[in-house]
Amino acid sequence: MPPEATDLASKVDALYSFLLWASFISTMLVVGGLTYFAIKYKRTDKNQKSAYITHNNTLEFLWSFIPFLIFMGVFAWGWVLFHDMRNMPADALEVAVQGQQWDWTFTYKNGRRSSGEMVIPVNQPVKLVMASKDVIHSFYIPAFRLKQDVVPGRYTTLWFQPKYKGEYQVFCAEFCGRQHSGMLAKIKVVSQEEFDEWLGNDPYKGLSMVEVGHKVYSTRCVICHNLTDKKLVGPGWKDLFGHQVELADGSTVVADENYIRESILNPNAKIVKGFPPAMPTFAGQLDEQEIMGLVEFIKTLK
Amino acid sequence: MSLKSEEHHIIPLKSFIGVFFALLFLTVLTVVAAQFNMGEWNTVVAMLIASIKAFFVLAYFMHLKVDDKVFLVCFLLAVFFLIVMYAFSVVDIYTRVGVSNIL
Amino acid sequence: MSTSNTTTQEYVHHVAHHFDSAEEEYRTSKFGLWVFLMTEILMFGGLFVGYIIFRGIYSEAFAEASKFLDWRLGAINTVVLIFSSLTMVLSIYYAQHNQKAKVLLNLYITFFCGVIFMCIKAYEYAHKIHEGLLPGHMFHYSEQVAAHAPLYFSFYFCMTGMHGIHVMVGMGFILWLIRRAHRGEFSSNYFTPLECVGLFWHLVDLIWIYLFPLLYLVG
Amino acid sequence: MSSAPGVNYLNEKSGLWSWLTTLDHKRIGIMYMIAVFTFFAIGGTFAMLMRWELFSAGKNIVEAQTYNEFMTFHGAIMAFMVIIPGVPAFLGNFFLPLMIGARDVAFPRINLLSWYCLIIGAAVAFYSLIYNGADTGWTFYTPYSIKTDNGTTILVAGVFILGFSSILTGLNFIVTVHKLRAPGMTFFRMPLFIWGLYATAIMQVMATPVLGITLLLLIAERTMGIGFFDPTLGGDPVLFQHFFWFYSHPAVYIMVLPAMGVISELITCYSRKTIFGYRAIAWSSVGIAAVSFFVWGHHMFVSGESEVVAILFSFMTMLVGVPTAIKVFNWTATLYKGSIIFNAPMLFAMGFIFLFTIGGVTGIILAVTAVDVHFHDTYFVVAHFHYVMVGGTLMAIAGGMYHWMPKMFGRMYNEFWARISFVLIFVGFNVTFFPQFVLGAMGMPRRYYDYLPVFQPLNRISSIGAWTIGIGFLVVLYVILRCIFTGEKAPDNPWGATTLEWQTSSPPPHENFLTQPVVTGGPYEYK
Repeated sequence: MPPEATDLASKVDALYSFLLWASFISTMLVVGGLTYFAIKYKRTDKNQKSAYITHNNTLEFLWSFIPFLIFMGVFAWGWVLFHDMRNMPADALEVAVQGQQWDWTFTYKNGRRSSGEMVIPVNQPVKLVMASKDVIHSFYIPAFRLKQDVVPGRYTTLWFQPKYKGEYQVFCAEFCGRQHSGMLAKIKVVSQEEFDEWLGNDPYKGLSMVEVGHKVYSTRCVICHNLTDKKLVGPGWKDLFGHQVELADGSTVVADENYIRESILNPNAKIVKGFPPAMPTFAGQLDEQEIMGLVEFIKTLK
Repeated sequence: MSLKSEEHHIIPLKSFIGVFFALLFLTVLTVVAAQFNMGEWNTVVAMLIASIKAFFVLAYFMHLKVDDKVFLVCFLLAVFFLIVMYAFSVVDIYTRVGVSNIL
Repeated sequence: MSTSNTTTQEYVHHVAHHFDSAEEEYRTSKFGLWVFLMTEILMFGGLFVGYIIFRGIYSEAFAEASKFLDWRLGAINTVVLIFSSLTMVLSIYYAQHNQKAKVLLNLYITFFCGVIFMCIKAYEYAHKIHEGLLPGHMFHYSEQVAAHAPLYFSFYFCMTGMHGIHVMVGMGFILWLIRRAHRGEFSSNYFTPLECVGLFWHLVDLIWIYLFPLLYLVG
Repeated sequence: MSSAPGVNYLNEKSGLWSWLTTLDHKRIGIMYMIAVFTFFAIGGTFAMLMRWELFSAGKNIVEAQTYNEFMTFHGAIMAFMVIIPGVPAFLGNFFLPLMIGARDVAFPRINLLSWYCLIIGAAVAFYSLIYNGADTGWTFYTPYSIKTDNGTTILVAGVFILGFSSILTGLNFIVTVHKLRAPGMTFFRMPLFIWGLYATAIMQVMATPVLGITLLLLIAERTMGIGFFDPTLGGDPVLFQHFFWFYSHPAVYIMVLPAMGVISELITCYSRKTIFGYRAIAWSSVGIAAVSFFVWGHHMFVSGESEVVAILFSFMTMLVGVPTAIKVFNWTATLYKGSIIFNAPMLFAMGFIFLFTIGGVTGIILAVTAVDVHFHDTYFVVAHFHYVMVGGTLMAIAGGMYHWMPKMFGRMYNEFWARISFVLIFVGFNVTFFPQFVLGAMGMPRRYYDYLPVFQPLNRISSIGAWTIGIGFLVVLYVILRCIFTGEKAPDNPWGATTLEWQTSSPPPHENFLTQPVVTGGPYEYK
């Protein structure tokens, strides 16, 4: 099990280890009994008679009631922890999480947006309000022992309070299509000061247009597009700019700034030949600076 | 050996006619009941009347009254599991938004 | 042995080899059919559960959408189906009393009621398709309607469509019964197919009895 | 009409047409065997391909899209075409009438119709492979199953037809058990295999129609966009999960209950001892069938269902765990003071108990809400249900196959190779799926085409184990073929069992019993 990073995780681990031990003991009881009886009562000669025992009420009652008690105990213990998981603290730091086919985007109260990586302060409850743009995803953090499906059409919530600084892996746990296994993200838990400083600054401060484009590519587009000319999900970007592109409806068009810009904001308008219309729209998610950065970045790919 | 010979009880003709008129009356009743706006109660009343009609169709037209009880058990099992499916799904949907504190 | 007045030679039903008696075959067939009715109830039940859940969530949209339905046609259809249930039961009753002519008469009436029911349904569907009150994405009604009205019509078309298919299948079976009745196969000794198709037809009527108030008489 | 000596159900008529239009439950059972084993081979190949792809991180042999199709078809074929029809339709069809002293099932023509539903449904489902595949997983969760534009509609239509095969078999068994038992055979003198099939038949008949309507609505959703499960139109995807799992949890008990019935037969026959707690096992079969309709929500603890109903489902799942535990304890107690022999069926039965116990206890771990939040949709769940399905049902099919082959084909199987097949399957199974418990605990999600390098070593072990299972089942196939064609003549009752099917000739005549058997005592009177 990955090291637990929240108090709740350590409680879940305690319950899990009890369950593990109880399972191990009961399996050993059954398997031990099985092998012992098998060895002891092996058939010695052809017509060896066996005892005629049909049932034993007290024994049968015991091995029904005792498992029942254990199950009820474990159920109640689970209930207590489950209630803590679902009881959202009132004063938590709220982060809006948006799941979209094959990447995660995090938006903070002050409008700061970051994709693929969420930075949060240590020892403070954080509440995620999650929504999905297309299909069901599931925000899963093994280190916090937490998971919550992100259902399109409504909000689902999840809360945790990390107690150690560090970087924790996030998976998508509900099958959501081609790149389901690539839909990963990171949670960086930092000190309060670092967090305030990170929250305030502009992510692209001091970066040139091409570097901004490269940063946007590495967080949003890398899932489906290669920098070579090889196809991944979408077409590769090598010497794309300024060259003829053949579209699905047979016509060809020059890949200039407007073509790239339109493909970002309204991808289904011009679909390249041989590709499914699988690209979601990024309208409203990339601001003007990021789109211009992407265009510059693509220009450099010769 | 003919089926009729053993005590296979056959429902008399006039009870079929009686059930038919009862069903007609109940249909009219349910239509009339729908005119008054009783809010939430409309559905309950409509379902009640429909269930009475269903009882008549089941008991007389489908001979459940005279046949052996296994058929009735079949029908009740089917309806019971439907209610279970409905109950658990509805409990889920109506307790979803606000988390009621159950501890 | 009862003599049946009209048939030339007495139709003797051949009991399958794995049954001990005609009585056992009769009871087994009816038991099998009741288990089948169980599956029908559960299948329609799924639709009813879905409908009641969504009516609970979007009650005002469903109430407004149900105004487009003409409850009078629904009421006529209910009466038609109840009457056809009566004639179906009578056909069994007369078969048990070896009156072949009356069996045929009632079967024809039942079939004819089925035809009337389907015609009224076809008229209602044509009216809705013309108006554009179609399910889900295909909904293109002229004026503005409540947000989730198309969902109501999805349920309307799914439930009445599924029920309509079952009415047509029932009518097919009644034609099969009419053909066998013409050949004089049904008598007090053997009327199992009549009773089985009868049970199926009554179930179809039973489902409509619940469909009518739920869809037509909403709030 | 009683057969002349030497004429049995196999050689009384010959030619393909006599098989394809047979109404004899034994021949239909054999035809189900051939169909189920073929589908198992196909589903197994998909499993081998998946394990090959997962041998190491990154792309091995196929793209992500193709892997997702492997995963979908492995799940759909194994669930709907192998394990659900497996024991009831193959072993059940053949032996239910024999074990209750009947001449045939209640509705032979419907029995043949359910075989054709299986074949037509499978043909439609496989056509979707050619059309352009389906990649939604065997659970078809919306709205992804609505949005993906490939052969999913055809696969869903195929599974819809397969559902009828299951319903009709269940209907046939319920009526047969109620109406056609031999004189003197009360409900509590029926063999426990029949109790398992009876409880399964109730679930087949009560749960499968709901899957039928759910799949029909999904097809309507994909073709006409009716919007029940599509959030853009106000529908609720979680409601689809409720409808789907209302069927699918009883379905997993449809898969395992008949297997438990087979194990009860094997344990009592090969320890030559009366079963311990006959009534407890019989009642727990029916108990599991009843409670299985109340527990489906434990598949959806994190899907967005409310906390109240999650607790309710967790409580009901604990209840359904108790009868399962009772059964395992009763089997173990049956061995006490028996006279046990370790031929292949008994090895498979004991293998079943070992693997099914691990499957059961991990099921309880998953039933606890707080722990399931971590384990849901990870490889822990994959390991759990493979322990219960492969370790349970497939071991029971292999064990039942070996146990009853003398009766079905009138020939003995080769004991040595049968034990080799057990060892290969048992070892291969544990090597494949025990590491997956650890992978799940480490947090590797399910249905992943590519995984982080930290998961690679355990995935390699698992892949090696998977191919061992593959070899093991090839050996089983070798033993079966060798037994059918060159096995030596089998006596009527090679194992000295006491249930009715061993009192007729092997292979049995067309009408099962030359003289109608009368039952005087319980099914397992080993005095």
